[in-house]
Amino acid sequence: KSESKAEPKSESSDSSAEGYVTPLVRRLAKNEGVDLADVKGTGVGGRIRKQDVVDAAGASKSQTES
Amino acid sequence: MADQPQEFDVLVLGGGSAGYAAALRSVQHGLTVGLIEKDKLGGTCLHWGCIPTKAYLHSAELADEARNSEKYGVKMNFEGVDMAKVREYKDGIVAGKYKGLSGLLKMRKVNVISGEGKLVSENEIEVDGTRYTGKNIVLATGSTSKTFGLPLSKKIITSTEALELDYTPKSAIVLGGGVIGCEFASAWTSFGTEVTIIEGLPSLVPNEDPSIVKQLERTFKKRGITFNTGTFFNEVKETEDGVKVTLEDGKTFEAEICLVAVGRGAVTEGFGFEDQGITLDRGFVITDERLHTGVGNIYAIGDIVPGLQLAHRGYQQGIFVAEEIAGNNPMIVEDINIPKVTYCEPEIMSVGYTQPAAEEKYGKDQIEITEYNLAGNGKSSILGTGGLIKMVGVKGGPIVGVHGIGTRIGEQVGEAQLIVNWEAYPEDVATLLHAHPTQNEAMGEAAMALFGHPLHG
Amino acid sequence: MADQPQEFDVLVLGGGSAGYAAALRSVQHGLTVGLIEKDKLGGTCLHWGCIPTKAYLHSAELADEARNSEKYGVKMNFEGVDMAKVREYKDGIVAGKYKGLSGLLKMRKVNVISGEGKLVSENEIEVDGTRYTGKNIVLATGSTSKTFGLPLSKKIITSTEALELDYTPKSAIVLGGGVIGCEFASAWTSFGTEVTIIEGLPSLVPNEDPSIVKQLERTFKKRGITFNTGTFFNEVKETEDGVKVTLEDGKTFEAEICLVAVGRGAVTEGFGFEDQGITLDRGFVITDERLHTGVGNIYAIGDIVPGLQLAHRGYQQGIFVAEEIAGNNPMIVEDINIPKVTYCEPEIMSVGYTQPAAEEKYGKDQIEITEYNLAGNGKSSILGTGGLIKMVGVKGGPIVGVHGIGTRIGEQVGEAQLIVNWEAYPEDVATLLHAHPTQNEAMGEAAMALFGHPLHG
Ligand SMILES: Cc1cc2nc3c(=O)[nH]c(=O)nc-3n(C[C@H](O)[C@H](O)[C@H](O)COP(=O)(O)OP(=O)(O)OC[C@H]3O[C@@H](n4cnc5c(N)ncnc54)[C@H](O)[C@@H]3O)c2cc1C
Ligand SMILES: Cc1cc2nc3c(=O)[nH]c(=O)nc-3n(C[C@H](O)[C@H](O)[C@H](O)COP(=O)(O)OP(=O)(O)OC[C@H]3O[C@@H](n4cnc5c(N)ncnc54)[C@H](O)[C@@H]3O)c2cc1C
Repeated sequence: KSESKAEPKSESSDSSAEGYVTPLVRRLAKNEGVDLADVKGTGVGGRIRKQDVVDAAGASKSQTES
Repeated sequence: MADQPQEFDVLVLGGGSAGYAAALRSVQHGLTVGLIEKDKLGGTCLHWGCIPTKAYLHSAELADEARNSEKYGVKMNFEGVDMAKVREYKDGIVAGKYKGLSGLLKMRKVNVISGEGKLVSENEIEVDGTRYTGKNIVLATGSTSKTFGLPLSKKIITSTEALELDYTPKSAIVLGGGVIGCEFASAWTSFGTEVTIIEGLPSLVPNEDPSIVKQLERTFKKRGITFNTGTFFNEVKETEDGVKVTLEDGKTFEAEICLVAVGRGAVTEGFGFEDQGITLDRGFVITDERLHTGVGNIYAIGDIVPGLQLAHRGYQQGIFVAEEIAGNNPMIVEDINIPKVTYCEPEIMSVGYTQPAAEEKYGKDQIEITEYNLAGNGKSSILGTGGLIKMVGVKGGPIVGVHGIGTRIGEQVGEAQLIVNWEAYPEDVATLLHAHPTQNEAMGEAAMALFGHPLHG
Repeated sequence: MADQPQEFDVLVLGGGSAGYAAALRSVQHGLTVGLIEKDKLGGTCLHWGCIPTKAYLHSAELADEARNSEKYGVKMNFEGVDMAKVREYKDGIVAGKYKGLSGLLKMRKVNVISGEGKLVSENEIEVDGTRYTGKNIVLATGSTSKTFGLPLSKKIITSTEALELDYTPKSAIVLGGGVIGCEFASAWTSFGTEVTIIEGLPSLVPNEDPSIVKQLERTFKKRGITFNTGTFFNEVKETEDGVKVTLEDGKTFEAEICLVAVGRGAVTEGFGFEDQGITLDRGFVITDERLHTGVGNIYAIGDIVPGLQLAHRGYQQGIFVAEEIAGNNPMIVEDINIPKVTYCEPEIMSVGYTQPAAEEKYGKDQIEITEYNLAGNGKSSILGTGGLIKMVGVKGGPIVGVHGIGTRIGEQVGEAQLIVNWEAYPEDVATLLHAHPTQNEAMGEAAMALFGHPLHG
């Protein structure tokens, strides 16, 4: 039996004050090169949702294009 | 066949899981499709693979439950298994699915072409003298049991013949302790056959995580299944009243019949593949990671492509190629991320890295694991099963492997698949309390333990 | 109890699912914990709820399988169910889990205090004359069957007594067609009892999605379960040889026994809650969304908090409060996102919004749904079950509800839970081909259909 004594990880706590993103959002952000710290969440309690990341990715793309 | 069209956007050779999935998805994108099949639509999986074996394994489960029902307060007299009847039940299931699939292909307007096809140019396949053209060609000719030249007979058989038996053999030797070997060994044991498995590699189900292997071997032993691992066989021959298997170390085993389940080879010979410049390696078709053969617009999918031989990998690849042809740039799902279930008793499920594989990839000190014992899981106790859920995580990172063993545990593979494919961290899962009392709860408990805060345990 | 400490960081009143989860998680954060229990650790769920009912339902499953085993080639003589033996089996399971839980609490150094506790100040609970202090107090006193003043007797019983029967009643009336009522109706039917369900609302399991309700009612009918919905009962009384139930419309029903399963009320009376300024509403403790009662450092969790009455919601809330006390700002999981399983035959699972609820929340034209019929699912055909998986999605957005019905379908709730809680879009799931042939595949098929590209179907 492995006694994993790891402290609660706060890997995602830098992403928003609310501190919770779903794995799907995190993975999407990684794939799109979006830094979650720069994303404003529109979900319940400021939670970052998929659409927020899609929008952020779109915005940065059109920025680099112009 | 007079008014059968002869030119298609997509021409698929082989109507098994992989081929028909490519066909169905292609028509969904408005492409015209020809699907060539020389035997029965549905291929190995439907007629001689996944579906019939799982029907047998369900009868096996019922027989086991009947034997043990007394302690659950259910009174009955178990009188044995009628193999001919089991076969009949299996045939009924297969017939129903076959009808459904044939109807579906017709309804979706896939042009089914009956006969054996031969690739005769970069965009043509010939069937019974007629040439069919495909702007894109998809090869999906599947696999068949390897026999290493063994003298197949009434007593030395492959899985295909095993599914047609109308009697319960008193004893059987199963050559090969992989998925197919273990599934038959399990079913036959439940039916009352005395089974011995011969596996050349050091353990049964050698691709699984070591903790799973240990648990399977322990439970198989308890079930009275004998196995000899670590030595390859040398000779198999019929005797007067059965079969005799001799191992490389001279040890011998005798039984009434012998099932040869030592792997499956690609069915690619004689169909003109190499003549058209396609690369074969030990019979398998070599493609790039997007399943293109490097020749014309020819793709290959399913069991003929080296890797996992699973029906849903065939679906996955069939759909992938259809999307690729439609120009949708589909996402590659690597074999490591494909869910696997072995339907023996106890069942095994897994997706992602085993502990040793993860240690090799990420470094031993970067990995953390947890094993949740099903003894702590209420529903498993109710079902009377032991077993475990094992999760393999990268420290401070995602869960990269989920493995399980126990009665009915195969159904947990869906959640496991999402966890691994969506790169979930232990806390992502651990914060979602799972429904009580399910076996599914054990997934939550394992994640909580990996997160450092087990609930029960 | 001389050297029992009397001051704790966390003092928990009630050792059921909610209370012991709060206790266990609190000690994991290094806090000292006192856990007060007047009866048995584990509470309703372990002794008179989840675990014993699921043991009965497993025996019921075995009895059904025994009756139908012939067509699977498994020969046996089914001789009936021995209720006393079923009870014995149930007792064994409960005893094992009880021992495990008691051992776990001891090992983790939770101070268990036996006796009935009464809240006597903002931070004190008195038990048998001794005052215990908690910097934080967690109320978790649970629930009990509502009886609306019905004359309980040997023949008019609640679930607690029903789990102690040592005979199989010939006939039974089940008052209430919710989860508990349907589970007992299902088990008893399998045991050979003739069952009639009386439900005042227009349908059985009225909280479920309409498609699920329809399928359940159809299957229950096929199983020979009678039900009368849409009219409340007026009177229940014993007769010479049984019970008689009269409805508001004058209709009467007679049977050997009557199970009262008309909901569960909070156990909060007489423990001083209101004296300390805690707000009760129809017996339930009112808290804010972070489960704080508004008084001192007093929290409430589990069945005494209005909402879903489920063991794992109790765990969830217990853990939440422990994390809150430890200052970890835990995430709220709303009731809508908690997985639910009803373990009757066929099983029901659900998480997230039903179609009507989603239509109300998002607007009718913003919702899309899919229903995948289990007739197309190989494993379900093998098991001999019909049913369906229904997914409710927001157009262009996430899947917000997943519902299922069918034999053994409860175990799919884990994947459903991840989908809904992680706000997956149909394509997130649809691109991951599910293991063949599992019931789990139906989840993948439903997602593919919702995405617009069904594979089989
Ligand atoms: C006993 C057994 C149990 C199994 N259990 C499972 C399981 O539980 N789960 C799972 O995922 N997988 C299982 N498999 C594996 C699964 O059956 C295969 O992975 C799957 O069938 C591969 O699909 P395919 O389309 O690549 O090939 P196939 O299913 O082999 O189909 C190939 C088709 O092509 C046709 N064909 C070949 N050559 C030609 C030609 N020249 N012209 C026309 N037609 C041609 C064949 O007749 C056949 O119908 C099992 C296999 C076996 C043998
Ligand atoms: C027949 C039945 C079947 C069920 N099936 C399921 C199921 O399958 N899945 C599911 O999730 N849920 C199920 N439930 C519901 C589940 O049992 C409850 O949701 C769960 O037990 C609630 O936990 P709790 O800790 O809030 O309360 P309880 O489990 O009721 O625990 C409260 C505890 O507090 C103690 N207590 C009360 N007052 C005091 C006091 N003053 N001093 C000291 N101790 C006190 C009690 O003795 C009790 O042990 C079922 C319930 C029933 C009745």
